[in-house]
Amino acid sequence: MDDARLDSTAPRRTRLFGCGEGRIWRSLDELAETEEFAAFIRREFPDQAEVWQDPLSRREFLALMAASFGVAGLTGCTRAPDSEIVPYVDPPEQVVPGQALRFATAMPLSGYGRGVLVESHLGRPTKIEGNPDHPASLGATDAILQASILTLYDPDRAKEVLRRGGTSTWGQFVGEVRQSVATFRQRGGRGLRFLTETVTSPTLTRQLRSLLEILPAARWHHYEPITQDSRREASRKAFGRPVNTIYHFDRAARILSLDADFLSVGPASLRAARQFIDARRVRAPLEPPAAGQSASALSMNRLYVIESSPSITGAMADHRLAVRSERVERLAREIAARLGVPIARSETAWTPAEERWIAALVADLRAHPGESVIVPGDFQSTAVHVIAHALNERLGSTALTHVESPEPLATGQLESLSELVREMRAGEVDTLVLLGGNPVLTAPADLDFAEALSRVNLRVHHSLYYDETSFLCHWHVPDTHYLETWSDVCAFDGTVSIIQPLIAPLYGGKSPHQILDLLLDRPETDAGEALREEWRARRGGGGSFDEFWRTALRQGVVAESTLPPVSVRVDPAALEGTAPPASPAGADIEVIFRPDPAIWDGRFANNGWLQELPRPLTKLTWDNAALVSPRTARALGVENERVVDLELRGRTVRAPVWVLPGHPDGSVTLHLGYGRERAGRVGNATEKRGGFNAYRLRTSDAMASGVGLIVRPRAERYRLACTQLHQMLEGPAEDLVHVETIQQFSARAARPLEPSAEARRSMYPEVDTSRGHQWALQIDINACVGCNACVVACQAENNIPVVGKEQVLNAREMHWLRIDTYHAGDPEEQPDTYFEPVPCMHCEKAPCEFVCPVGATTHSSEGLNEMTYNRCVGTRYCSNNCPYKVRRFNFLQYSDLDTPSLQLGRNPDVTVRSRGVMEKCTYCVQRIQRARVDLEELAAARGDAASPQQQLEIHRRMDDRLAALEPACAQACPTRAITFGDLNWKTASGAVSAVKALQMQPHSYALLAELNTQPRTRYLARLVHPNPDLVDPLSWKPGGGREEHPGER
Amino acid sequence: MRSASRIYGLLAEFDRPAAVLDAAQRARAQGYTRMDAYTPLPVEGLHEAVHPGRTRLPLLVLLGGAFGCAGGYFLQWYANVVAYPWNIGGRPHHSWPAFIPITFELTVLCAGLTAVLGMLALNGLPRPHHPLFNVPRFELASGTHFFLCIESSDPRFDLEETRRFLEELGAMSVTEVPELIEPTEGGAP
Amino acid sequence: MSAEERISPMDSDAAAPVIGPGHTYRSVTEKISAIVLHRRTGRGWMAGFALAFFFVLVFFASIAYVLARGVGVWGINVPVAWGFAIVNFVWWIGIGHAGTLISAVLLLLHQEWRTSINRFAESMTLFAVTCAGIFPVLHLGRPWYFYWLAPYPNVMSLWPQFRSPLVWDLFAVLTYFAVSLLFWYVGLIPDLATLRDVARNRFVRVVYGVLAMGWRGSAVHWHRYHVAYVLLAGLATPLVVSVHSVVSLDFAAAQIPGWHATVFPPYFVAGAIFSGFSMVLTLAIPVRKVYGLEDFITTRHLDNMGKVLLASGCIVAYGYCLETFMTFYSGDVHEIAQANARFFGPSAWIFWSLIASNVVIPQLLWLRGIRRNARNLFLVALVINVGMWLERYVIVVLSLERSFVPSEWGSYRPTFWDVSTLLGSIGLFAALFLLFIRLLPMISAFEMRELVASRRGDLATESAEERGRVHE
Amino acid sequence: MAQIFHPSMNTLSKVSVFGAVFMVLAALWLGGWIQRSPYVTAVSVPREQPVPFSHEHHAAGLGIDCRYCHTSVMDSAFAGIPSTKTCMTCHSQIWKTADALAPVRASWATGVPIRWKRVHDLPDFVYFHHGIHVRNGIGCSTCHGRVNSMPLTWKTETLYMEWCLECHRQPEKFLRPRDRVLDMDWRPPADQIVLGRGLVERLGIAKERLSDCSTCHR
Repeated sequence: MDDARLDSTAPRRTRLFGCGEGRIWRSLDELAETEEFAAFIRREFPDQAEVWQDPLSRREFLALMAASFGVAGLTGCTRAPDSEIVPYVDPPEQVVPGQALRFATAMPLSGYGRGVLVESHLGRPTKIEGNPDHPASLGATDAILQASILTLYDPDRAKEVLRRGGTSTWGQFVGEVRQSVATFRQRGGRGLRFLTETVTSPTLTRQLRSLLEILPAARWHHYEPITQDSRREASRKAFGRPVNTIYHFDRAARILSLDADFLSVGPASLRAARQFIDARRVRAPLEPPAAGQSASALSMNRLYVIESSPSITGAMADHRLAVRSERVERLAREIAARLGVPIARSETAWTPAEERWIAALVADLRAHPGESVIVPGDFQSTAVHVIAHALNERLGSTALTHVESPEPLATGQLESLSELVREMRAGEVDTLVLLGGNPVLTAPADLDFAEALSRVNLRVHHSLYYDETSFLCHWHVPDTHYLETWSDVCAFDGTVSIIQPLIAPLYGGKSPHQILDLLLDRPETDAGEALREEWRARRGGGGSFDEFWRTALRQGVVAESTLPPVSVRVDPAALEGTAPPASPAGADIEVIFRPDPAIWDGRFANNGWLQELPRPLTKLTWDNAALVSPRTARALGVENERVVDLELRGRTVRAPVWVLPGHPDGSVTLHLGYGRERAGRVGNATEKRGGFNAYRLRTSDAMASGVGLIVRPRAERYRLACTQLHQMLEGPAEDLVHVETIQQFSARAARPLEPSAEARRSMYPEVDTSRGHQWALQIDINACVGCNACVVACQAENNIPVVGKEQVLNAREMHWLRIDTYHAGDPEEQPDTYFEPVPCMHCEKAPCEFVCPVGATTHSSEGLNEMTYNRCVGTRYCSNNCPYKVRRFNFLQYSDLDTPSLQLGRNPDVTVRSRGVMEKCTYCVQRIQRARVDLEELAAARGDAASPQQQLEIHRRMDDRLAALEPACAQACPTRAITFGDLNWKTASGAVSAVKALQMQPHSYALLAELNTQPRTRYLARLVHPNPDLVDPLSWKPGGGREEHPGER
Repeated sequence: MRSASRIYGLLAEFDRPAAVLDAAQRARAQGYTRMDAYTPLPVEGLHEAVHPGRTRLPLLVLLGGAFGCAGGYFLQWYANVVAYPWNIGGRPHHSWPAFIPITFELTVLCAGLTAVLGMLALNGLPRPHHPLFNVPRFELASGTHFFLCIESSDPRFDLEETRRFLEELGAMSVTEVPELIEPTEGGAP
Repeated sequence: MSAEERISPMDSDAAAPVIGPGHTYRSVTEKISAIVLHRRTGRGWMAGFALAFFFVLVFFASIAYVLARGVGVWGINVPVAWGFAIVNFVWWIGIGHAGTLISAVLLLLHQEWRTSINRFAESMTLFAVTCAGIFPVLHLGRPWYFYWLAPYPNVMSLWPQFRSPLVWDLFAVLTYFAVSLLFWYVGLIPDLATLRDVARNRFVRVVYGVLAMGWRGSAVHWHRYHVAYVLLAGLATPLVVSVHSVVSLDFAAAQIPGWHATVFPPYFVAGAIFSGFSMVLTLAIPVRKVYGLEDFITTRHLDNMGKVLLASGCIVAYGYCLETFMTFYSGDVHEIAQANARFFGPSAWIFWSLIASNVVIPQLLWLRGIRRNARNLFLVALVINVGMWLERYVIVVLSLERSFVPSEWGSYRPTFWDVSTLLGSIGLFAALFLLFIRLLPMISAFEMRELVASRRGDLATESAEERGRVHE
Repeated sequence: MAQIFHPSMNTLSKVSVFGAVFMVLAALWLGGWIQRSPYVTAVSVPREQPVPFSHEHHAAGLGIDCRYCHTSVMDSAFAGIPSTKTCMTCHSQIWKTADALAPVRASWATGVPIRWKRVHDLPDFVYFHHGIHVRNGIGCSTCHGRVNSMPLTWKTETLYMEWCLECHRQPEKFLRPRDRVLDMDWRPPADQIVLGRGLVERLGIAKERLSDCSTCHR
């Protein structure tokens, strides 16, 4: 892995600062050596935890000795240590100790914002939820949103202003900047350049623009490694103006994705997932189906996916075609041409299977004009986007609209960066201010940004971490986390959210607004000032500003800021312009670059939750890998964990191989963002983990994919930490995931999937569950897109520790909720893929309970399988006897009890588990308890209520409270695949609870029903909607549709 | 310490188990009642000769076992049904089949303890100090030789006559067993 | 081998004697007590003890480390949450079964050949159970709370959960240890008295005197002693059966494939006897050689123990067959998948080497030549010891590696600390045993005297059968 | 051979063998006794505080309502400890110079909070919600004793699990009408059980739930 970083930047640094400065970089490296190693030993992040060095475990050791002798040990607790209570001196309003507050804000990622509600305990943000009022969230979150709370408390974030790597202060920085600003004013800003990531913040835009007015010769460039250039360029070409295309999947009956992973990538992915799944929900009427009951009553959209690298969107497809990236455009042209779009098709010989596939698709699309939509992928060429626009127009699709792009800069980002680099080389750049971003890592390799950077006299970097770029800059100013600062940001549709701080900057970070104010020679204020000013100006008169401001903050969106749809027409010239791509030599291998599903472009590399998050499909943690199809692996003579040298355009990296069923043959997928050198203690690549830096292969002519990769297998192997080694849906596993077509479903809608209650009668007397609340969870695997949001949400809510790669390698990961991923069909061909989230089943007849010798796991009167940590002695018998293996054990002291900043972020309502105790999903019992407090109050009120009307009213309020009671996983889920509730509850209108209604569905089933554990967690079968022209819907079976999936060539 | 002023009894020594058995039976026939035999190995029938009667030990063991059985079951019933009735995997609170193993184990444990402690108690053990140990040759009683001791507390005991009687039984030797009197108990007559 | 030579002229069909000819009360008594009192501590003993003690230290070090860092230092994980610790526990408990069996069952069956080996076996039982008892506590995530398994009134007003086989274990193992200890000690009392009287050194006399409790061999005492001893034997016999049955329930009561089998209790008991006897042989044969006890532990003993070994081995083999049969007969997909994983999976070699050492090799014992040749018998016994450990490994670990949900299938790799705790416990066992043979009579002297008496017809009540043997 | 042992050894040995059982039992009993003794529980041991605050004076003497200082006791998990500001509302007027109050004034001046010693401290794995207890009619004095007669505050209950369970198993024995929860002199009436049953009924308290583990441990 290592010589993937052959040219260590250290020598370059000497060149930068001259020999005089040599001391600095040497000391820096020493710092890197010593401190980071010390950190490993200090276990501030749990990987390679050396608990023996950990003072805590020594204390424990003595404690246990004391406990095992000594009479006081008899009850397991000695004299309680004296503790203190420290009240406020002057309490802030609305803060009630012991009660959480929620604030609305938004998280910007690649420029676009998603609205969130943040839970705060005594001023400490602890949990992030989606903002239902925000168009890009709709109340949902994804893994990255959930995990961003950990970045806030990350002890590795930049903590001080650094000058040439040496400690400095904000004050000194201000001083120096004010001087240079003065000089720039005289020069009209010549030689001054700004480099930002994608910006949509109105305030930041205004600040930059006004700065450029003062300094006309200064320039503003932007660059984002996961860029949407093809979208930008295509909209310019096709429509002549920069627009954002918004897809409304709830209106689409037929969807064709041209290599678009719209369910997980992009600023609107959460909304897309919600709408897409809502159009796939199928429910049998609760009363026995009428005679006329048929598939027509059960409608569902159909998704065709053509993709060059397996994605969760592909996994949800009814028909999936995995092809090399370069073939996508040719397929697109073929389809467009057949649908009557005037466009040159490329000479390609389609296999009979492909031919059938295309024909069926075209017929299906033609049959559904208006309600079909074609979605082009960000990682495809401009041409594909143009074609998609043309097709949608041709089909008169009503499932999409266009809005003005909220981005201030219309130029392509690669173009913008290349120009900046050219200027830097030409020595035209005297001062470069980098606001965010990490171009030294992420810029295309052929630009050699670092080298160009060394020709700039003054380099200022402003970012969260002291990263690869900061290392090469004279000044580094710590940025603020979005939960620490004032700002604003646009959603994909232009809706603006105000970003408000929930906590003062933990590490003295400064927001970009403050830096620009500084450059604008304005008095130093907190960013809030700049923001309010901007919005006073934008809003003009009418009504009280404070009112407007408060509403905007409370709702998390600025009223009426959503951009109106614009009508655009495709310029025919755009179609003529594009020429069919030359088909490359078939033999050589194609490389595909994708953002990592968890750490994105690498900016989240130091986030332990994301690092340890099993990636969708691969289930890998802590590393990236060279993903190849089984057939390609065989052709190359490599297998899992084999290390290979990858060479593209003369650049080489060394990577371990991971074989991924469903990957197109003849190509290799590399995830970006790994192999970091200065990410932090968690993210830095070491001998044992941290992956390889795929950016080193990525060139400006191969940003998303490129042909001509050379793969050279090596002798050695590299261990990859995968959390699910057996993924084939066969043998004993077959019944774990029920999949059927909606035709099959409606054919047997009345017949349940399970043996009758009679057949499942237990030898033990039934427990009376007719009284009180009886909690249950229903997971709709038809709605689960496997995005992992629930997994991280659970981790955040329940203080679940990160254990590190070494422990994951030994199958000791702690996630209470895992997403099992199964492949059906021949892995060599294109197998189907299914996701199945597995939390604790909370069995009525729980096998874990009766084996516990101390009664640490018991059954509550409300059907919860309770795990009482403080009673647990750690026999692990319960885990052995759990058929679902959902229990997790603290084999070592995993929870970090020493790092103060991490303790701030913990959920105070959940015990932090110590070494040696078992833990598992609790249905978020702390939330149930919180709800119960309210419900009991209401119940008492209802008891007192005089009139039936009042009682009914209170009953409704109880309904609402119950509806609001969700475990973290359900709350986070973008597709509402998880439903929680009370089986006994009757609403004011006399209806049963949502979860009860789902459990009565004919396709509701329990895992391993034959064991008769009678789980409270149940599943709804996955339903598919195949094209009858391609496969008979009634004889269809999982993986059986294989022959309809043509292999590559 | 003071020399033996009171006699515990007369100790006759034999070299074969059969001999001591024979002697004991003859002594009993003679009307001696307070006597005991000491042998390095259990000799069948000897105890009837020296001290007829059956031991109460089996009864004690039975009682001990019964106590363990009842107590064991009660313990579990009380703990899981009365004290803190948990719902454990939908099992009844009173899961009697699950209570059997421990009930059994406790039965055996209590019975076993009773057997051993009872045996010791009835035998008056531990008793590290005993007048017989005053006789130097008595140390052979745990190794190679067989002894019969007629105690002075026997109504028919008469130092001379009994000695003669024992010698007639063919004892290898007959020795007086002195009983020591603690100085604190004041002088003997 | 001198014993063999001595008996070889006799026609081999007649049973060899259970004690060499020409022994008197004195010779027996002196020979046995001399080993303890007069014989100088041999170099071999010293070397052996030094080695054993080194492993004892390894054991303590490992325990300290496990307590300090947590059971995570072992290879266990999810799904394989039980590893070496439990394997060792079951193995040692199994070994600990020969003692009580030989003492109690054979006593009730009037097998007089037990006399010269029962002390051995009982002591070995105690030490094995001691080793076994350490692991369940050590394997806890929070060992310092082990006493929560015991019922006692506390300020939490909480009690153990008596449906759990682990609580049954606690009671079974403690009871077994207590009863075995009593049995062993009661058996020792007369011999302690002997040592007390034979010893010359005052300190030694005091020590043995205290332990002997003033035993003086009174006929009345002997009577009660005998009654108590027989009663204990009667109690210990069902106990010995129950203990390993309860241990087997740790698995049989659980529901995962490979554990949930009704055949477990009987075949665990058979396995226990199997491993117990093999361990007795592993110890007795060398000791017999070193201390020249060939005429106390004669070829007759080896022969008989070989036969018991063979018998119990066959029962165990039957257990394996039945388990496999039931697996496929049940038609349970999970059970069948489990079986296939065992036979052909990545760890199949473990399973097959277990079959080799527990089923195939013991068949050699059909040959008298093997049974009556100390060296061969010793080797077979060694193999069986290993095989029985492997059996427990297969049951515990291999079953856990493949449970119901394939997504959670896993594998288990032992770490250094797994191995060190196992070796350490063996060291502890060896050390205790060496101390025993140095400090206590390893053969029951008074029972040997009974043998002598019956051979010499010294007893007034001697049966024709005994007189018959006298005239060999 | 001479005797090895002195006659007294007979008694000694008998006692040591047959008395062992009783010694073990005695040790266990002693353990339990210590565990429940004030040494461990700190019951009725007044706690020294940085400021010698007297509930007796403020609550009984001046008749200040509990909720004046413990603001969130009715509806939050945490009863709330008065901020320095709360103290200063009065003590900026009265006892302005009292030495005893110097720490309060210092805290107000410097903004450094006062560090009170905890009197009622539950383990971190116990989740206790004041609000729900008070609202359902568990009086202050039921758990805290007659605080209004305490010059320095002390515990009147062990706060052991066994103690919690007394009430969680039979709430009817302890419940009072909601309007009497602050009543320090409340004595259970003769018909407490009847009253209690009525309250349990009316408040819809699911008794079986009260001894579920997750009611207090998560």
